[in-house]
Amino acid sequence: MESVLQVIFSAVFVSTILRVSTPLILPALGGLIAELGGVPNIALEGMMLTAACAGVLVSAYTQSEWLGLLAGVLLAEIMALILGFFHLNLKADIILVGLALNILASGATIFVVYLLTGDKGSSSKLVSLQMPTVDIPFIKDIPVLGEILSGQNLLTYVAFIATGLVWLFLYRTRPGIHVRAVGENPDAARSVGINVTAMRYLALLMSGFLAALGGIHLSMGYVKFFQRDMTAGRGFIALAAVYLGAKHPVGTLIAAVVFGAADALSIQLGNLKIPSQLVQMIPYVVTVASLILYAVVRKRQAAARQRKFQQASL
Amino acid sequence: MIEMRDITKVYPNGVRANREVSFEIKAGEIHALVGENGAGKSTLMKILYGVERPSAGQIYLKGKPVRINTEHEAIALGIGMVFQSFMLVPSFTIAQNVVLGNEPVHGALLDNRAAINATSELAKQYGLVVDPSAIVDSVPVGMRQRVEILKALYRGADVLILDEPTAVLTPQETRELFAAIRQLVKTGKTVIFISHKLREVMEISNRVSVMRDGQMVGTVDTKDATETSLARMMVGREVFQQYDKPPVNRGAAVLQARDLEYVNEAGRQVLRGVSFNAYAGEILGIAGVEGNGQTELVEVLTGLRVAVGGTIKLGDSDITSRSAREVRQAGVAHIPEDRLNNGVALTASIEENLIVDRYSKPPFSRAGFTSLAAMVKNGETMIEQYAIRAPDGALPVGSLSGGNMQKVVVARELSANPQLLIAAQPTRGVDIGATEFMHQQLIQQRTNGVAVLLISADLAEVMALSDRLAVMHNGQIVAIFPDARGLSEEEVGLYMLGVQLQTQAEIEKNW
Amino acid sequence: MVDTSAITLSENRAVERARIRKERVRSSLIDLIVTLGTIMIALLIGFIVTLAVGKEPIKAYTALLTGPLSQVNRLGNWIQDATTLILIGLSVSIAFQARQFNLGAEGSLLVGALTAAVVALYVPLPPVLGIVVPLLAAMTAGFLVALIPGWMKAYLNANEVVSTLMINAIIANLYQYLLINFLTPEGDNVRRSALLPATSAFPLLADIFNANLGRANLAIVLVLIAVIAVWVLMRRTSFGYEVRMIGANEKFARYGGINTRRVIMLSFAIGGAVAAIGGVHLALGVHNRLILGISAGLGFEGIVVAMLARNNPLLVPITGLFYSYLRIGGDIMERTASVGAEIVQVIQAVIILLITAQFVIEFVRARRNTSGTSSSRTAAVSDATAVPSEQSRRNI
Amino acid sequence: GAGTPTSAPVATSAPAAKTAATAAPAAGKKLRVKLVINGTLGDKSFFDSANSGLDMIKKDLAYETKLVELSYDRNKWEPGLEDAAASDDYDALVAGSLDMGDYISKIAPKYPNKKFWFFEGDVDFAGKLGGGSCSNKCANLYSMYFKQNEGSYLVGLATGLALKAKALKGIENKTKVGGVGGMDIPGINDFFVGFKQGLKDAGLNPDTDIIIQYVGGDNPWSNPAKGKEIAKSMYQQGAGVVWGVAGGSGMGVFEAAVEANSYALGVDSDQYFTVADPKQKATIITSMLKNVGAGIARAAKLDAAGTLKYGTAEYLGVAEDAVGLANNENYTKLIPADIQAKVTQAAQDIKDGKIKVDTTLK
Ligand SMILES: Nc1ncnc2c1ncn2[C@@H]1O[C@H](COP(=O)(O)OP(=O)(O)OP(=O)(O)O)[C@@H](O)[C@H]1O
Ligand SMILES: Nc1ncnc2c1ncn2[C@@H]1O[C@H](COP(=O)(O)OP(=O)(O)OP(=O)(O)O)[C@@H](O)[C@H]1O
Ligand SMILES: [Mg+2]
Ligand SMILES: [Mg+2]
Repeated sequence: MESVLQVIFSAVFVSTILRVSTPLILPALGGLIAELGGVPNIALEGMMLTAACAGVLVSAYTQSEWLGLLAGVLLAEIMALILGFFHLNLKADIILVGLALNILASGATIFVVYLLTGDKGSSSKLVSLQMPTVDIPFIKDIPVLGEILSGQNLLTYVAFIATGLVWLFLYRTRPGIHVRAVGENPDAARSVGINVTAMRYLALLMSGFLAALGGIHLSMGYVKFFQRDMTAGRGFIALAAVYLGAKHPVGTLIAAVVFGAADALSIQLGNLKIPSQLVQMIPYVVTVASLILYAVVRKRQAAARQRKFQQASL
Repeated sequence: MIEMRDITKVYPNGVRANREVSFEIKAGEIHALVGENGAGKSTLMKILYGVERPSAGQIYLKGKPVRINTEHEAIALGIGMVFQSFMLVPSFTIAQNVVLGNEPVHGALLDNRAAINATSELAKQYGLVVDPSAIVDSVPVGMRQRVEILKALYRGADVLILDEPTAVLTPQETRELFAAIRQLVKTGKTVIFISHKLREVMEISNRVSVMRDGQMVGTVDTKDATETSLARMMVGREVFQQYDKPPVNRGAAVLQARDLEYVNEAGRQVLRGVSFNAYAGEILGIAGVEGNGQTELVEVLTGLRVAVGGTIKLGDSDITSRSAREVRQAGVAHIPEDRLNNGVALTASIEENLIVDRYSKPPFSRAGFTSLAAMVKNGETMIEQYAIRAPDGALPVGSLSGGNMQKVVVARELSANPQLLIAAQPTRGVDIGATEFMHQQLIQQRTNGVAVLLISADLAEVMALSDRLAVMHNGQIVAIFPDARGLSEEEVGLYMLGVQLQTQAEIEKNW
Repeated sequence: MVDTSAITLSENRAVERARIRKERVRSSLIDLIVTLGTIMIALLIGFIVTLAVGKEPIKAYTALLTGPLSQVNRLGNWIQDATTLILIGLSVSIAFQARQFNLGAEGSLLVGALTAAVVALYVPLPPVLGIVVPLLAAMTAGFLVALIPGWMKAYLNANEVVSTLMINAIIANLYQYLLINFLTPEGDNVRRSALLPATSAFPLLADIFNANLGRANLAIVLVLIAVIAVWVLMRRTSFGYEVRMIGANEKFARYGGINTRRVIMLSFAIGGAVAAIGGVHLALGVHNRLILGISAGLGFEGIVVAMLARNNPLLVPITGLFYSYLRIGGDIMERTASVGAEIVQVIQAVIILLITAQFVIEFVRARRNTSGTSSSRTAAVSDATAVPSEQSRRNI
Repeated sequence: GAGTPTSAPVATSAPAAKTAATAAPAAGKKLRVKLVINGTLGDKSFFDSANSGLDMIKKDLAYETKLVELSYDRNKWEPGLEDAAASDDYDALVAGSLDMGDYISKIAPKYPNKKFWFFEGDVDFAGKLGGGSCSNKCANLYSMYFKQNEGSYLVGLATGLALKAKALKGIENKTKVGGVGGMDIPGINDFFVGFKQGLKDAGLNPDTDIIIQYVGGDNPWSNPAKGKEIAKSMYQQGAGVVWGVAGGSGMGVFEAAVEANSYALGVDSDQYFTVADPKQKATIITSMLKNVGAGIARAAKLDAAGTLKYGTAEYLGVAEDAVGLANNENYTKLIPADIQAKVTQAAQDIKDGKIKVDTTLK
């Protein structure tokens, strides 16, 4: 008990949160870009899973973590293209296509692992690699801060840097602002010569890229092998983080970290007599409550505008 | 400068929106394009702007044949267009909207400062006052309009197409817009100006082209035309068509609207103390430029929106804030202005569409269970009675032509045997034959003792049908004429524009 | 003159109508053929994938295609699986008809199982009532739980995909929490509830037919009732009309006086009640107790079933049986040839992709239209169908 | 066989079944043995170990063997077992685990001419469940338990002594030991009871020096990420050695051990040999061998000799060599010889009944 509390209030716990949040932040940013582009990406989960699997397999066979990363990204991008093709070109409903891709990813990854290793559950017969951890010079020697900030997996740093880059992309670059325009008012975008379909493909591809990084972190950072369905709903939590974060990169980052902290906490609280199920529920309850709160506040604001008029006219 | 020759456009649904239309624009002129709803004006302009591809015909720019396949190509050729409905991204700033698609960059990043500077410079140059760093969502309609024009100018448009820019503007805003247009022409731009308001056309344009029914009727110099002559060209016959109406037999006040106020979600006040009565056996016309609160008035009256203030009485019962169903059950029928979005469900069958207001009542429903037989029979009857050209009531409404879709709506609403019939833009986009039919039905209803409220942007229509005529401007009733006969269009027009107002007493006298 | 024209008009109409009726039969026939074709293509892709395994692909595929019928117990297994799937498919089809992407069936199913089992365990009940009371309790619970996302969508305009997924996760955790901490009997080495009283167990088909039909049970009667009830609800009641009109055009429904918010909310809730029956089947029929992981993603499988049936309640049993056949066949393939469930997942995904895209159907239609005369009409109709779906997509 | 529906009478009289089961195995007849696992191979413990028993049977008795994997979806387990039992391609069916106990109790009586060998789960011999469960007193079913508490005791003793002696390189200053369980259930706690007793006998304080935590959740046996996270937290709390008793989730413990430069223990099979990564191998001091495979092979041999006790459950422990401690090259390298000797002596004491190990089962 005491030792648990010590851990919770330690620098190490903060670094745990960063680690646990990484595979939520990255796909959440991906989900954000797609959402803002008007193409909600339900297939984040499947893209993560596929990338996680491809990364492990390729890194095991080539003994290069970078080739593993590349393979994971490529496969997730292929899924993004399929999603785009079916939705944007064949006019299929994007939610249903997303669900189908998730089913496909779950089945296909197990199948491929089985084909290659004979095991259905996991890739534990293979020796796969990990993305490198990074020791930041100077900072790593600072007592508390060093423990938190240094020695994390490369992709953890990438996740935080990516938040800034995604913000920069969405608000400060031409393609980014076009993606947002296309998501908000496709007709307006089209009328000034923006190629709506191309921008939506771009949004999906970026979404796939970030989801892939999240998946790679799971199987080549967090742990070092692939396990069937190892994403365990993280893609959907990431999606929730997008809405909870008010569809803004920083908000999304914060929401993802909150989810990560709840998860990390549930691991630590497992030692106390608080049932893990109740702790694991926290992020979902927070999401539902926030959805309700957000809607109520907006309604209030609209009503207030009308009331303000009434008072003014009296 | 630009010549469109023998343009034909057939939409995928078979509508021939343009038929061998030829149209020529001279550099530096203000060229007005007029015609009834659905005449094909917007289609022709969309072809010029690359939004739609012509089925046949050729466009020439400075004598050279060009193909304009996308907006992008049109922009490159110096053509800009401001659409009938705004094409802005609400959460972006004005400057961002202006430069959208062609943003100034500094390296790989956007240069917001440059965007703001460019916007203010353009704004200053043409006298189009905007606040470049304001969010579009929070600025008034007039400013949005200016943003649209700035957008086109920013792209280097030499030819600017304005599709009904004044429909949503107040007179002041319109005046400002006209000043800006004149400024534009002074700097060498060419403007194509689409409007239903002939007065505006006369005021601003050098030449006028008139379209009717997908064809170009002709082009005249404005100085040689009058509003009446243009109107005749537009409609193809004498404008004031007289219907044989039996004399009014006015009954009790069926509808009493008092001091209705409405503020939309954006916080804009759309209705300002609207009061009037509708009487049994009488057609009350409401004339007005679109966007002056008519849409909201109808929706408030029919229970689709809740008034912020005021009361609505139907007979003796108060129906303020009642739901759409309760209002209907109280005896109000409603022909909506936006037929496609509100009046029908395209994928549902004709039969199903015909019972949306009565499906829960016998004989269509008993104890919650619906009767297919009753629905089919009702469909049959309606198809016969209202001469809906449909072979089978089980067909989806989406397979009908616009006029027949409208007949489905009219059949449903009239057969509800209402006390009050609210008809909003009942003949918009409907062919002459169906229009005639619609008009006769309205008169029939009125003669049978129904109170009819007719809202139309088509001045000829309201004036021909109404017994009493009210005029709406800027969310207010600015005039009520006890007898619509003998009024001239000019007279009514002055009220529509808000140039002239009746006193409160005059209006109340005619409630 | 008036008379003759009237006669010819109505004669013409009769002829025209006959033509159209024939056309419609043909068109639905084509739909059917195309759907079957889509399934064939998906199966073919699955076969190619199986071939890639190399190890006895023919045997594996034979197991997939004929497995469920090869032994009585497998037949029973198929019936049992289809029972749940059909119920979930029906549940999903209701909100889908209102164009609501309600993914909450999974949660309602868990709540249904939980409620039914708790009532059966703690309320002593005589035979028959031992089933009826837990069933009604479960349906009520499923209804209430689904009311939440329904209310959030209808009145707060909160995205239903997110809310239903989140609520599913909450329920899954709650289910586990209650099962582990309160329902597992002292001293049981497995985390599961006590066995339910015999009065609360659906009679097994195995006992009735004296054949080894495994866990298939009389809950199949509930399926029959539910199919008819949902069909009647959707096609023969005012509520069904309201749901369908909202699905066709929500603005139109509002304009017509339908209380769209209430109906949307109820469409979620009624779906929840139906999904709860699926949970009752699992708790009272299949396992006779609560176990961990009782649902295993059935909610999502129900979406596929409903979609394949184009949300038509009468087609749901057919697509449910078909889809379940594939699932059970996949299990058998897995057991006999070591490839299975995951291949079936791949086939499922391919089927959904092909069917959502509908490009085959459009393609066939387009070809017919260019040769036929009714091109503008059908084009207009398909234009029309494109409108609401675009709208519904924006809502998400 | 496909196409031949097996219709087995549901209710058979118990005596008839008994004679059938005991009479059937004519000595020397080559049986067809089918193993049904309610998971998949590759867990590097329970199921892989059972599968190795199948290999032994094939090798030693030249029986025909067959494996059926039911995967981890619980809804497939009962029908899968039923299906395996219903197809007439076997003489003896092997299955195990707590979850399958009820199912096998129900199914065995339906096939009185077949033999069922069951491990590590509660068979309803008394027929308490009703509905035909063990209606023949399961007279054709043999059940075995493994006294994992005894093996766990040895592992705990070895670990504790080594820790006290500061014999393990790199963790000389660590005083604690962790245990990651799949779920908080008696079957898993039986491991930890023995483990704790061994640690206590080595001089550790069972109240302060031993941290036990469970993976739990939807997927307690195949959630390696969570297993790893828990192990990491234990190492941070001062544990030098962590033991994962959580199926596939335990794989995460080895990774955590590598990252913490500390040690881990294996379970069920000798995981020093089943783990592929050399760095991870090096962390595994020893494994608690629960030799399910050997137990199955033993049952086959006893059956062949006609001495297998059908209709009862047997408890196999150190005395039967069914459980124990993995004595491999890494163990001998990491553990000083004197400690090794003490552990060997303890094993002998258990066999002789001089040491009694607590249990949570029964
Ligand atoms: N995208 C489209 N698909 C099919 N038909 C269309 C489409 N756009 C317009 N139409 C039809 O083409 C005809 C001409 O429409 P258009 O918009 O050009 O008229 P307009 O003269 O601009 O009318 P208004 O004054 O109402 O704006 C109408 O019958 C309209 O219904
Ligand atoms: N789908 C609906 N079904 C039934 N009544 C509705 C529906 N939508 C709105 N209403 C009712 O119509 C009235 C006004 O609707 P309107 O759309 O103007 O409201 P709103 O302010 O946009 O909606 P909200 O309540 O979400 O802010 C309100 O009384 C509202 O409750
Ligand atoms: Mg127009
Ligand atoms: Mg209007």
